[in-house]
Amino acid sequence: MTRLPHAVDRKFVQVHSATVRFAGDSGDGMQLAGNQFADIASMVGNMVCTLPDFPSEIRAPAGSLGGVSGFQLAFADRDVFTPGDAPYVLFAMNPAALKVNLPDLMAGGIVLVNEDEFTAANLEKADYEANPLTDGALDGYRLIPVPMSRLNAEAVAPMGLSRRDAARCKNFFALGLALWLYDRPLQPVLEWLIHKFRRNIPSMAANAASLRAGYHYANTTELFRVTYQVAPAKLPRGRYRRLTGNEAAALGLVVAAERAGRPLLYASYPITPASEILQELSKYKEFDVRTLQAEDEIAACVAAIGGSFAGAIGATGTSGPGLSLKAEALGLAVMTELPLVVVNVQRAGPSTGLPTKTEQSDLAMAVFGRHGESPLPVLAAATPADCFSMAFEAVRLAIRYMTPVILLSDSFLANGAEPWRIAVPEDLPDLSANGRISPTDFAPYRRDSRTLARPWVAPGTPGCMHRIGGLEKEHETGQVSYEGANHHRMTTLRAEKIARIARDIPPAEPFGPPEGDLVVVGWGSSFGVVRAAVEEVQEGPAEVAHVHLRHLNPFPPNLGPLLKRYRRMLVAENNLGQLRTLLRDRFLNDATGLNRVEGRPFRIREVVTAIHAELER
Amino acid sequence: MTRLPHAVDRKFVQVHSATVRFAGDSGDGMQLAGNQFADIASMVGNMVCTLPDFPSEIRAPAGSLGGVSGFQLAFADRDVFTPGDAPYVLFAMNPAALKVNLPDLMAGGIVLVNEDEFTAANLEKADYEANPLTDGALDGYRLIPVPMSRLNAEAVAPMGLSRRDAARCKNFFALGLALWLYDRPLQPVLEWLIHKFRRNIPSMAANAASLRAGYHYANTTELFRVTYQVAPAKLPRGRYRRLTGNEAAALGLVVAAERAGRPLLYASYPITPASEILQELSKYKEFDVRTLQAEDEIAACVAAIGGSFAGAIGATGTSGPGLSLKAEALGLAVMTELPLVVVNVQRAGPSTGLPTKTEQSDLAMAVFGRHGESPLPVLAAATPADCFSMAFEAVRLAIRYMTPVILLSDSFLANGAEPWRIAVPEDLPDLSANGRISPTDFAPYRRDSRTLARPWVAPGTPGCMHRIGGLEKEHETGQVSYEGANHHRMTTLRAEKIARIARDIPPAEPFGPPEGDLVVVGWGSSFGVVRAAVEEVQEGPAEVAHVHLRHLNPFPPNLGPLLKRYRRMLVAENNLGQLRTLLRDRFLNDATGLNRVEGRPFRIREVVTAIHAELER
Amino acid sequence: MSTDERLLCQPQQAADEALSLSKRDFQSPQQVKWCPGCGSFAVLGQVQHALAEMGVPREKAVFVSGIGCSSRFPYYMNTYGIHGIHGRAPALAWGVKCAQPDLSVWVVTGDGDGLSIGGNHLIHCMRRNLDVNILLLNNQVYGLTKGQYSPTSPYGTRTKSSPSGTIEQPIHPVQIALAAEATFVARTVFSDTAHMARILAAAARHRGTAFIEILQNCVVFADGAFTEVTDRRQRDAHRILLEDGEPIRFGSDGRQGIVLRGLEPAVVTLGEEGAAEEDLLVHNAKTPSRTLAALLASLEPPQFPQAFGIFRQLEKPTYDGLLMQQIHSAVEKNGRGDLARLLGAGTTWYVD
Amino acid sequence: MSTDERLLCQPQQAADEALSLSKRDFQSPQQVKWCPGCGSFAVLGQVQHALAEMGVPREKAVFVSGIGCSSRFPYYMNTYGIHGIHGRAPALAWGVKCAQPDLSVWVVTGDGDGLSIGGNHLIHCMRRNLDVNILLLNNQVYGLTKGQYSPTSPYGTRTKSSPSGTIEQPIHPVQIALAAEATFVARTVFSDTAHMARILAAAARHRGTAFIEILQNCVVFADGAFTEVTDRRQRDAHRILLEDGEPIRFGSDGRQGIVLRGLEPAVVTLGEEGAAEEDLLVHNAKTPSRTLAALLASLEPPQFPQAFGIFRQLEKPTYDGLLMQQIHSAVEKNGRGDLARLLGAGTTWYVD
Ligand SMILES: Cc1ncc(C[n+]2csc(CCOP(=O)(O)OP(=O)(O)O)c2C)c(N)n1
Ligand SMILES: Cc1ncc(C[n+]2csc(CCOP(=O)(O)OP(=O)(O)O)c2C)c(N)n1
Ligand code: SF4
Ligand code: SF4
Ligand SMILES: [Mg+2]
Ligand SMILES: [Mg+2]
Repeated sequence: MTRLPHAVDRKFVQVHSATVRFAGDSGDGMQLAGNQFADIASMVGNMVCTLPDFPSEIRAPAGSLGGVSGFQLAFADRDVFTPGDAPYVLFAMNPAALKVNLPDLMAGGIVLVNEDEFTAANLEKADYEANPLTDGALDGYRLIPVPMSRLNAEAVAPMGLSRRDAARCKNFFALGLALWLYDRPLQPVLEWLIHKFRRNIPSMAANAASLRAGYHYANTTELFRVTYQVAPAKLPRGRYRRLTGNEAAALGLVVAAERAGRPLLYASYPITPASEILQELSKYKEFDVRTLQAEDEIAACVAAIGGSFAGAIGATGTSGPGLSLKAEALGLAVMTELPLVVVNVQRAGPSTGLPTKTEQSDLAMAVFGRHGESPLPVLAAATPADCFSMAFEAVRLAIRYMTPVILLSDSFLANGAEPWRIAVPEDLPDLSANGRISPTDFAPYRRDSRTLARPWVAPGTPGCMHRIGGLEKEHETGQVSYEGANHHRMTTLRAEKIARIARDIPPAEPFGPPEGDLVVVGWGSSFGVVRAAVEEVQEGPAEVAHVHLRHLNPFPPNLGPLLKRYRRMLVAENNLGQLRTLLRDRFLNDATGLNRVEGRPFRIREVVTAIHAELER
Repeated sequence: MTRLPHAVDRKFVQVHSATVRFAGDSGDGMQLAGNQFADIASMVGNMVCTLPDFPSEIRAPAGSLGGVSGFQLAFADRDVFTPGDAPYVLFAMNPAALKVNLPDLMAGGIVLVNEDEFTAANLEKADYEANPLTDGALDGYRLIPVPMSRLNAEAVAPMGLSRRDAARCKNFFALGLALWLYDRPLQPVLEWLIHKFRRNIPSMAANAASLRAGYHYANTTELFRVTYQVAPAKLPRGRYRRLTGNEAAALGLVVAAERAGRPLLYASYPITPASEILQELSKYKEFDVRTLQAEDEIAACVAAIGGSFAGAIGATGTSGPGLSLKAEALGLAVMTELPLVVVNVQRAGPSTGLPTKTEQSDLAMAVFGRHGESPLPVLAAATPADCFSMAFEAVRLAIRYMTPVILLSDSFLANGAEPWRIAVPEDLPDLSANGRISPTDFAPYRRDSRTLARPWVAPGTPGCMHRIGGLEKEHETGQVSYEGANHHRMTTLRAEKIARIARDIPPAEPFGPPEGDLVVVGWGSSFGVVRAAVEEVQEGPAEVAHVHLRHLNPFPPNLGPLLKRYRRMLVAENNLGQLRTLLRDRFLNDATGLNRVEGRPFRIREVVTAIHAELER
Repeated sequence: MSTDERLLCQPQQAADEALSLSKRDFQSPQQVKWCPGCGSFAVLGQVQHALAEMGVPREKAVFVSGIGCSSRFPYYMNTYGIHGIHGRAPALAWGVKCAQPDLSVWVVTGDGDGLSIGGNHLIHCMRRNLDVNILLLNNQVYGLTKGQYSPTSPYGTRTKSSPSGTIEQPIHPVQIALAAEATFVARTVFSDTAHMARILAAAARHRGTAFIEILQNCVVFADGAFTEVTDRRQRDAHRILLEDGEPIRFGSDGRQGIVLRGLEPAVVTLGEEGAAEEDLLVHNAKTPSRTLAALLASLEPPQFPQAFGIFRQLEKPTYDGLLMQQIHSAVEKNGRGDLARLLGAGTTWYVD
Repeated sequence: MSTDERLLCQPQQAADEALSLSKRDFQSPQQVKWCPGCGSFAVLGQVQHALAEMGVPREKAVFVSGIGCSSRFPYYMNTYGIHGIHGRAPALAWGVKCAQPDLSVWVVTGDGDGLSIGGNHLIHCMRRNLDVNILLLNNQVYGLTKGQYSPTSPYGTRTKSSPSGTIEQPIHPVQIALAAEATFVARTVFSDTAHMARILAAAARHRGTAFIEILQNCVVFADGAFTEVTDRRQRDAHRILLEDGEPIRFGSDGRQGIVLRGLEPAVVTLGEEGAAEEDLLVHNAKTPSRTLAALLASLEPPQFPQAFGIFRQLEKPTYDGLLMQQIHSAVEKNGRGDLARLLGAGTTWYVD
């Protein structure tokens, strides 16, 4: 459809991967531009990993440092697991965006700025004393100033939009530049625009015009000396889409409920960065998904428990402060032995902390954070798309073992996205097993001899009326019991039930040598970075493996012996050593911690450095 | 005053210690009788340890098994640390009391029953098919049936009380029997009656008459073949009183606040077994103690934080379910770095559990139970009277380190009592140090270089206006900061501040050999039992020591090296291994757990057996 | 197969629909452990009676509670039951009802459970008009924790935790329910079982949240709190029995009544000072405005008698009804959800 | 040395009492981070103005909040401040006020913070009549979490979390405050700063809980929610400005008013259908009964204009006042506590 003449001397350079960051004011549409770029890179077959970075203010004053919004993505011709340590290309739509993002740019990287925005007023808002485009502040980078505002305005003039609406198209101008730079097609974006703005033709046309103008401008002005090409990655064949972690978690819950043949009842209280799960699920009414926006996290958790008692798949989602609030209700779910899934999307704590920043510091709370002996399984997703599988797994374990399950995600996974090979529902396990029992055999705490789960019998079932609750119950009969020996027995049974889950989960698998100098252990969203770092180190002489854990309580049964096969152990996590505590307690293995809490994922460099330091000890 | 003729052939037997249990219907006044006996034993110089056992129902039907109330005490001529494994003497005021308590009685022990209550109706209420007094069920014990109801009625007849009131005196009849049996004076009880019933002369006279009648009856009927004598223990000189753990905790808080020169603001929501702390403190208005009965535990904790912010000693008290609810608020106290004391009186969990039974299962929650990295000191009292010292210590640490502190007590300590050498307030440390700063130096997060505590400056102070809260704050200035490096720094500083407390607490001291075969480690209320068991084992050949921990986070600084000096380690606790987890993580010491959750303290026998088993491994 | 059937295990036993049940059938095997003489026994009996009377199948009834003496209620009902955590019963019931909207769901709570720790959930339940029946057993004290004051304890009450008397204005359960727009609001008292039976039956028939404050005597910690309205010799003078559409009268001979002076109520004696029956305020439980109901609820001793009966009874859509309606409309509009379509939505591409 | 002095560090700087302060003095160095155009700016300005106006020393003022856009308020005040956790501001303020009763304590909360998660604390604070001022910034949405519905969102509102429209009746902040017996209850709107200033001043002078609902426009997620009462062209027809002792009138020419038909309000136009000024309902904020206040609060569009101003203003003893009174009486009666006596109480004995 869109044929642009190639500038004569276009030079192509083949690279394995590339990292780009789009940055601008919150109103500049950087998330959209970044997502479009990511979609296209995905479609042409690259592996893509993204990391949005929102300001914590809803809408900080235009042009202010607090209002800068960023979107970084890495795409590659093979597995990429991280959005990249440092971007090679930075789009900075105004001075504030430049100020905030420049420190991250790779030395010698490309800075594309919208020079029109570098006015005295904007420079002042960004606390620049002099114009960085001219005062040498960008020496050491490749600066490409483009009058984007003006060019965009010219391109969209024919559509007769208001000045404000016209100006809002300039993210597509930037996108056009980016697509040219990486030799990506315009076509899919144009199609997307046609669909998205089917009810607003002027906007559709304006955005398309701006996109083309950017592409064309790059082409004709020979803005870039070279065009980079990233070949398609070798992915398993199949149909793909990109998913954020929150979307994936929502889908995982829906699919699991359907596979269990029960309605999903998701009760939640909004909180960053978990709210999107509630928002996504509230759209799936035709799947009989019942979303309850509760008055607080306690009500949400308790309502989900009520839903489970009545036979639905009860689930709730939250972030740190909400997990703290749910502690007592989780104890109730432990005692009543009802299935429940809690998706906890971690953010930087303690307390309100840094609500829009990522962290992995709720692991200890998930494992230990209830009064009394109240064990429950804890899972963690490794990548955005893995939130789908782990949400499904959480439901599976919850039903099979009649237990609350905590699934840990985090703000990096929740907002980041990656390509996902679309699951085939029928290929997923059938979860409709528990709850099929005859009233003659029924006793509320008569356990399955293998799983130790009690039967799940919902109200409405004739002849099985029973009462449960937070008081200790007699073994089998479920009558209230204050008897000491029974309490000890029930406490031990509850613990044993959770411990037995270890038999029902995949063993831990080392990536790399099966024994050697060092094993790097990680969990959750650090997966990508640690894997990349270990891969890098594996090119050297040291025998280094990576063990990534998705089941944190109980651990995979082979974990202890596995870890002992390496001379040293490094545990990398974005907290002060919570997994390390669990591992030391469990296996009495000494371990060094790599621990940073800076509101962002590790950089590959940090992990590589720590590995080398550990190898040299 | 009261001179009774001694029966001619009274035989005295000297014993080192004795264990007696009074058991009857909730309405029978067994707690009162037991407490009086304990007071008297204390006054004559014995060490005394008590354990009340209430029914979980408020007032179960008279004569029912659920309505049995018991009170056990041990008294000795040397340190006793436990209420005794098994009573040697059991007072059973009705069939239900016999049924419930007989299994605990020592073989060959004495059973004193009120035979008047062994009616057909009462036997049925107690699920007895035949009368145990006559069907041989008590073979192997020494049964002493006494028509207590009748004798009591006769004794109190002259005072003309109603039948119901008259019958309620019979606990004093039983007490009279007990006093004779152990050769204890009546005088203090009579004095107590005179004071207590100064406004109700008939009741005073009736109780006194019943008491004398019991004593006299034992004397004249030669009911017992012998009288047991327990010589006074060697206690440090001074004035003594008996304190329950909850009374002691309340007093500790008041004294600490006074020593800090600040009002105590205690906000709490009633919950068994912590309510008495609130109730005690609500009486101390002339000490400027401000008790707030909150609408829930969250409000209580948050109000205490508000009180601390405004310069008072903010404290709250609760039990397991309430501790779970306070998790989020505790995170706020960690982040705002305000002093706060949480007294958590543990009970059997999880969830509502067995609310009137004891357990030690909130340790993990206390240490780890908040989202994010939110470290705080955790203390545990060892005995009822130790609750005084540890409450004081909690306030000391809270102020000095500007941190919330959790003090763990439990239902056994809370309701149990022991003699306490009355503290001299002036001998206790002056806590008025922090908060004295000049506004010119002031910055809300400018830390003391030694303790790392920030200054405590309350509203009302001119020139120091500042704002704090749950969002991360910039080092020193206390401005809101979303900056990653600052967050890492502050997170590390908060952790380091708590870790440094180790320098400020007494080292762990082994009881027994400084190195050897086995160290038994315990914490909290297991102190007495474990100490007694270790003492017993120490009479044998094995080198066994006892290390008892009152500071659980951080540990005393010498703990690691100390524990390594023993070949093996046994950790005894009424949970499934929570301290064991902390120790293994911290010191990578293998350790066996002795873990029972039966709603009661360990028995000495259980611990001795476990020690032997461990020694034989 | 309807959703609800999916949730059940294979019933081998006939559903109760087929049976005719008596009060006894609703008694669970668990021994009732309230203190002898506790006011809760009467409530338990009347509830068992009401369910039997109305032919509610036992397997379709769910009792949900928090923590407190009163909250032990579910254990004593031979129905489904869940004894939750303190204060959260309305939220538990919310989940139960939304999972299976055709259950008959009963929340039993106390003045501490429902109005202290649980006040917020109660309010939100009522404003949502969830179709459940809420029985708030108000004994003006925390019974289970042995006698501290509660949010309904009268100002100045001396208890274990208020040795110098409370310094808080008590909360008015009925006023709170009205402010939260509950669609059925009533008050009854443990001692008048006939009255209680009528109110329970009306609540059970009501669609939407039915809130009933039940004055309940705690013989141990607040004995006699309601003597004025329970004692046969005094009660006629101290209580109004509300009847929809009837003038507000009270007194043993029914000669006293309430009139309105502007917006202020006043007590009159019929025949005295010219007061006639036509002047009396007439009860209307069905009017959408809350003014009358709130005014009646504000009548309090010593100045006024206390009102019992149904203050307000309105038909409004229920939360569970609307929830299922949105689901059904979605299914009607888009068809029953198709997982493959859901998973394959948005921008997708093939890799081969 | 009084208790309060004990709590302070040595002031080297003069207390503000000595100074005359301006609004500027109440501005903190922290940059205000609300969205441009957010309705909260007006509130902040008026509060700073009010404190300066009344000469409140900065060190004596404490701002306490929960979580939400509105709850960032304390950071912007150059006073003491504590930004707590979500929904718990009233409980925080309770502790602050009971530790130092002579502080001027302000709670700032939102419709989510104060009425969703925090509804219960709010109610209990009001019924206790704690002497604090509560500003509830109602924008009918969760702003900080980016636009889900809140408990005050109108029925049917479509938001991110209610794509098919909400199915819950909104809660009425003023009705809840009245039911909880708050002693000062008012409503104002961000756009009318003069009105807000008067209400703030009255609240600050009030002893006891002063509850003010402030309608506040969220330009991002619920823009225009209050246009009827903020737009200069429409507002006169849609709002009543309550004045104690004055008849209830509205309309640009003040010719419309409210009369009472039985217990139901009705709109009349003076001079039409015989309606005269004397027939109009007259506002009385000082009457102990809540009926009038609740009736005025129930006036709602589209049928009625909405009422602004002070609904209720009563003098009652405050919680903090009573608490300190009990302490002072105890000291008067028993003398200032003597630790040695306290510790040595009960049965004691000597060991030597
Ligand atoms: C989270 C939590 N806090 C406190 C308690 C202790 N507690 C149990 S029942 C109760 C009050 C019950 O009062 P109410 O609801 O009036 O019931 P009643 O016993 O009077 O019937 C309290 C505070 C608890 N079980 N859980
Ligand atoms: C315990 C907890 N739950 C949820 C959140 C997320 N959260 C922050 S603000 C907010 C709602 C705020 O609404 P409102 O009080 O109306 O404030 P606004 O932003 O509209 O001014 C929520 C749900 C949180 N911070 N803490
Ligand atoms: S304590 Fe009171 S409320 Fe509880 S069971 Fe006994 S009488 Fe009933
Ligand atoms: S999101 Fe709304 S309430 Fe929040 S600052 Fe922006 S305009 Fe104000
Ligand atoms: Mg009660
Ligand atoms: Mg809001």
